[in-house]
Amino acid sequence: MADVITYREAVSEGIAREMRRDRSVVCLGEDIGAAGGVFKTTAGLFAEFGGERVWDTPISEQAIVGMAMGAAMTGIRPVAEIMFSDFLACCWDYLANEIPKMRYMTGGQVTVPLVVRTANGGGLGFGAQHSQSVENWALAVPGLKIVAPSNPSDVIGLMAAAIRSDDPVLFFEHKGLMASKGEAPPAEHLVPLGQAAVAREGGDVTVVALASTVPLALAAADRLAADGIGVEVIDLRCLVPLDMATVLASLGKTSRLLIVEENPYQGGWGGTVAAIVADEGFELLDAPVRRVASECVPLPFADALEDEVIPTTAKVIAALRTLLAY
Amino acid sequence: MADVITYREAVSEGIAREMRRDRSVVCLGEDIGAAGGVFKTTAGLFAEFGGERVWDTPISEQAIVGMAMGAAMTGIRPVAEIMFSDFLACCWDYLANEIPKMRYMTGGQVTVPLVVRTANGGGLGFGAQHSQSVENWALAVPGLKIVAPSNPSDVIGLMAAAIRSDDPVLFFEHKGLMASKGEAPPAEHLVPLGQAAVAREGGDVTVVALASTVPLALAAADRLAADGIGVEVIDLRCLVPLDMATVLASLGKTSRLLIVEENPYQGGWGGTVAAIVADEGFELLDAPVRRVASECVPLPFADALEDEVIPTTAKVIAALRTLLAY
Amino acid sequence: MTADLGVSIAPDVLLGLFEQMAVIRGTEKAAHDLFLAGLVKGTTHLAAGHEAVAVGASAALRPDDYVFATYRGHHHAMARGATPAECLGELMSKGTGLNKAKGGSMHLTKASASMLGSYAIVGAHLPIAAGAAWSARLRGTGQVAVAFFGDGATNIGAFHEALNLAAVWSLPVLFICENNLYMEYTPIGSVTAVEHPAADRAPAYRLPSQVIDGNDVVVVAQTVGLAAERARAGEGPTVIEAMTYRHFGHSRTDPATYRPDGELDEWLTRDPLDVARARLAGLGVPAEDVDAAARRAAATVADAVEAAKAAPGPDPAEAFRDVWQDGGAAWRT
Amino acid sequence: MTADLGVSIAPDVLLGLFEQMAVIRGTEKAAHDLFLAGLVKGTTHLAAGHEAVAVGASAALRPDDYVFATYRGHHHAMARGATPAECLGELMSKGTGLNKAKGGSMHLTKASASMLGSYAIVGAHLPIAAGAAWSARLRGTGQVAVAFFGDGATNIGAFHEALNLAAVWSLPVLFICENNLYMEYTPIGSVTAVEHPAADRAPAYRLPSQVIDGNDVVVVAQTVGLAAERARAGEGPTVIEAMTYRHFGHSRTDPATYRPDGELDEWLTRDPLDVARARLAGLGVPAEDVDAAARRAAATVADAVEAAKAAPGPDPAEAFRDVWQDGGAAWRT
Ligand SMILES: Cc1ncc(C[n+]2csc(CCOP(=O)(O)OP(=O)(O)O)c2C)c(N)n1
Ligand SMILES: Cc1ncc(C[n+]2csc(CCOP(=O)(O)OP(=O)(O)O)c2C)c(N)n1
Ligand SMILES: [Mg+2]
Ligand SMILES: [Mg+2]
Repeated sequence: MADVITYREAVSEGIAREMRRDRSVVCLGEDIGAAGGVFKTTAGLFAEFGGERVWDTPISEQAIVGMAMGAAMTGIRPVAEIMFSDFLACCWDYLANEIPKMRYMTGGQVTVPLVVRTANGGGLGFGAQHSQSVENWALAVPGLKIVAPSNPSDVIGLMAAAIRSDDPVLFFEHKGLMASKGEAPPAEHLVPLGQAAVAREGGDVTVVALASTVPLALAAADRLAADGIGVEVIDLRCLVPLDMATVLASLGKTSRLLIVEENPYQGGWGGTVAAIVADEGFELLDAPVRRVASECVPLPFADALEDEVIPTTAKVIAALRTLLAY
Repeated sequence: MADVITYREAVSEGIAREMRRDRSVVCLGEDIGAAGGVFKTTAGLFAEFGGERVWDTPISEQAIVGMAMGAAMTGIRPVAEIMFSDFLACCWDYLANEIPKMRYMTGGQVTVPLVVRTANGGGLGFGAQHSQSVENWALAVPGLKIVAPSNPSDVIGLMAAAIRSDDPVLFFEHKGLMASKGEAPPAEHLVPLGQAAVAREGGDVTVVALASTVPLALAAADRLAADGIGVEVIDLRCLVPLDMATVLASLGKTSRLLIVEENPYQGGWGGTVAAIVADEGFELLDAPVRRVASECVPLPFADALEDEVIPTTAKVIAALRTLLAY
Repeated sequence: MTADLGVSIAPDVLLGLFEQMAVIRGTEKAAHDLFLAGLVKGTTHLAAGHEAVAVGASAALRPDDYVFATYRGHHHAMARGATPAECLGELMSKGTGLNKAKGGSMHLTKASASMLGSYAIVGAHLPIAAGAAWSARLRGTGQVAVAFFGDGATNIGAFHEALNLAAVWSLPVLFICENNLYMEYTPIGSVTAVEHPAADRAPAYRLPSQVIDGNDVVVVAQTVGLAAERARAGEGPTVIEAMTYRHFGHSRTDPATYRPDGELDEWLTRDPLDVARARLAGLGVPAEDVDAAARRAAATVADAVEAAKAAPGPDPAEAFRDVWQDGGAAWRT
Repeated sequence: MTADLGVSIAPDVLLGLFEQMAVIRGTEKAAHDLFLAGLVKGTTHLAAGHEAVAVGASAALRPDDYVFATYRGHHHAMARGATPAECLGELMSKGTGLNKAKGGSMHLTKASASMLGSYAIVGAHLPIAAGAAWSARLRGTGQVAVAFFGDGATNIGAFHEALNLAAVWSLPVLFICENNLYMEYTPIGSVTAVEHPAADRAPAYRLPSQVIDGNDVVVVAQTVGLAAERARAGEGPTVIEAMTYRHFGHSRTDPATYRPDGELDEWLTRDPLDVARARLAGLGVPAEDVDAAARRAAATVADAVEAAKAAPGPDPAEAFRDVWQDGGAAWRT
């Protein structure tokens, strides 16, 4: 394998590593077979593993996720693709009502070890029904683990952890990051679920970010470093389990918090993080908790309008400057 | 009409008032006709308005809400019932992707004036798939107005506002409040969307509550009044529009905030409220922001277990005492 | 409807099926009474009248075949081996309940007997059952999966998606509709244009289908047996529509006033227990043997009621167990 | 497939339809070129090859009949009166765009012409169209609603729910499938057991259906006209499956390598424009009149490209308009 791979390649590589390890890992989804998926995130899997391990489905999101659930309950580890995360709405019953509750409702009799992977997020001009960041839908549902990697190495390490997890995992692959490159991790690379990464250290302010907003935060940190300001960037990696220990520890150092999330402000995960900080971290704070999130509108098509709506590096920088001036 | 009515009766009375005013108001849903609905919240409508205004549907949640949308786009004001709010997951595409985005995506060409009503919440031993508080799913989606009344008078006043609204409204009727009683409001009673009510005044601590947690908060306030503590209880009534002005004004007086919500802590609306307070209200706060929410587990069936999980008056009192002791 | 399919059932086997049905009937009646006595909370959907579908089908399946039922699923749980005491314990919120009092009446599950759950969202389990069938095929086990569902479930999207995909992939899954003529309070005929909401849709997926007498345990067993054989042979799914009737209302709060006069009485003349009795008589089984089985069933149920009543409530800590596979519920650090 | 249905179309009317199809074809080619030139962003799904379905159907409808299309909907928008300049303006993110550059290629909508939108979630608009038909019936307007959808949409739950309810309520709605043999990159035949994924499902709802030549604008117009008459007469929905083919790949990133050799060429011999030309010749319309129409169409498209290129970008404030009916986007105080 090359030393440097793209986020897109990391997805299929991450799946392939697990499929080689464990024959019970089986993929299903729309156009994921010979075509390699609409985002080419399953490229090569069909050629390597064949039609009994990589299944093309009809346009039937309920059947895709529902069947994955039934298979997961009976000895298979399915990796189901929902092409765009917006389409999770078409099978939401399985993700909200069935999969996350099965183990609990049966008093622990049944586990559902599956991964639902999906292309998430905006910035590509795909319009309001193909651009959403919908991790927050899942956050409102106890019983799902939620993963959203920001770089190729984490894609592979978290994919391994997700597929090996005996609990159901929603795995969000960000469309805007697909072409980004990073180091290819060694064999057996595994990133445990629920451990945030300190993507950059700094002493003046903490930025909590996820997936696409990690590069924005890092770019903003770079810019502020030129002014001698130390920005600590935390890449949450997962929303559940949520690594608040790392966030609160950083805040102990910086006393200032900015949360950067791509989803709309209303109902966003930043609210959950901010609420925990405003409670358990109250005494650490020297300034208001700030959030840069998307505006509370559907995502517009035109890129000029989309930029008005979603977080940008400029917005992160501006928010950091205001926060530091407090 | 009687001077005192139940919350359950208020639902059908609220709908009936609007159906009398406006012939374009039409109801559809499962078993809502002659049977009057599973919760009897449409009792009497079929008898008064007949089969051309009150339609029994098959078990087809997507068709129910999808058809309501198409009708709303073309001159009808549909009031669609989804029997239990958990089943919104079966038609989530319409509520997440279609209805809230239509007006925006078409550049204002099309409006969708509909109401989707549904029985929400737990406490009745209906188990994990019939007991959720799912307002938070909707909160993550810009473009929906979200109503959740706590008493019969508000049910009628908010129903009038919801049905007259040219924007789509999700109307959550709490199962646990159905049998509760209150004053019957006069004709033409209308409660505008987005105005919180100060359900009880007090100077020591602010409690923000919604629907089922309003009576819990009021009961806790009663108890603390005996100790000379003034608890201000704010009934949000709506999550969108969210009346933060009332919350922040109260906080200006009390400097202490407790949020009580029935949904799980993770991803709950309390996070959005807490985040706004931790930002815009930061200087008002004399103590950490606290939340009493449901535990982050599916709702268990047994009432003894359900009590462990959802907010109770005892939990609210305990949280208030800790907060006041800070 | 199909008549006898010529697969014979031995008299003693049939007597066993009769006793199983009697146990289920007795347990449903007990659940009803316990509800009225305030000892069962929440809601229940009793299956009295549907026993032959569950018992007949189970008799025709392998013990490791998977079964998926609806919120009206007590009969399926018991037919697959859940004891009346476990079921009543669950309904009565006892720590001894089948699901540790965390599921309730609508979610009875006995995974150790391959009874993989009762599902309270109409139609949701059809794709899940298809997934279990897919899994069986992937693992090469020869298992079959069976989804039982109501007539009302045939109009929801998941039904369509499951039947199509199961057909295209030729999965070993049986779709068994318990057509009891009603959804909650609305007749299925008023919301479906075809006469047989399940069977008449099968051709849309190029699937074979049969409409059968769901109150005759022998017919059910024979039909399901042949369909399971087909499925195991790789010939794909079958849709079976079993005509039956529920003796109680939809759920405990439903007096079922929407039924036309006489309809229940007419169906009571075809009570599955009486149909089985008649079959037993036809096979020469003495009435006293049948009565003895009925008495054994009654005793089983009475013991179960006592056991469930005597059982302790759930450990409060159970509320925080088993969200995750590690046994816990932690969602953050 | 049905042949000519004996409803005659006047030569000048047909020439008009030919010109409309030529305008659509030209606009689709322009969109393709503008994409390659980097002037169209995001994604587009071109309908070149499908023109006869849109134009034929529209010709058979009343101006106030409702039309609902998919993300592959440029042809429907234009057939219902959206101008090429408005459409290209939208694709090119211009303030003059049909949806003010807030919808994009997948959401073309012209409400003033009763073209009530293009929907990017497969199958979602079928219930919505049924709802518009229900509304027409409630208001007694005699309007019909038409949902156009792809072959791939026939396996999603919303299809099933919409057809059932529309049938049971006997709504004035037409379900018109544009069967172009493929979903994105996967042939429909590999995920559907019946030959005609729409038409062969109609009997499951007791609906009439027809499979027609979707490349013959006359056949489409005749078929849709008769079905619309039926619907207006209160006789309920019809399922029409129009066989056609897309000339480009699924979307701009798709080279369509999954198609067997020669398949495209074969379909190109049945290009809807050529089929219409042949029909016009048969009706005695001189070739020069047809060429003149083609030239007019080309000029219309060229003008539209220039107009769209020259148009200003959207007002940034537009991002915060029209979430709500009051024109704004405020969600809190
Ligand atoms: C998706 C969904 N919609 C509605 C309900 C409410 N509901 C529960 S049972 C029922 C009727 C089901 O009828 P049928 O499928 O015929 O089964 P039966 O109760 O007759 O056994 C309804 C509407 C539900 N549980 N799930
Ligand atoms: C619910 C849903 N699933 C998947 C997709 C992604 N998708 C877009 S177009 C398409 C293929 C649709 O095929 P078909 O219905 O035949 O229409 P065509 O593109 O051939 O016109 C798919 C899978 C989607 N938009 N919506
Ligand atoms: Mg039924
Ligand atoms: Mg197609």
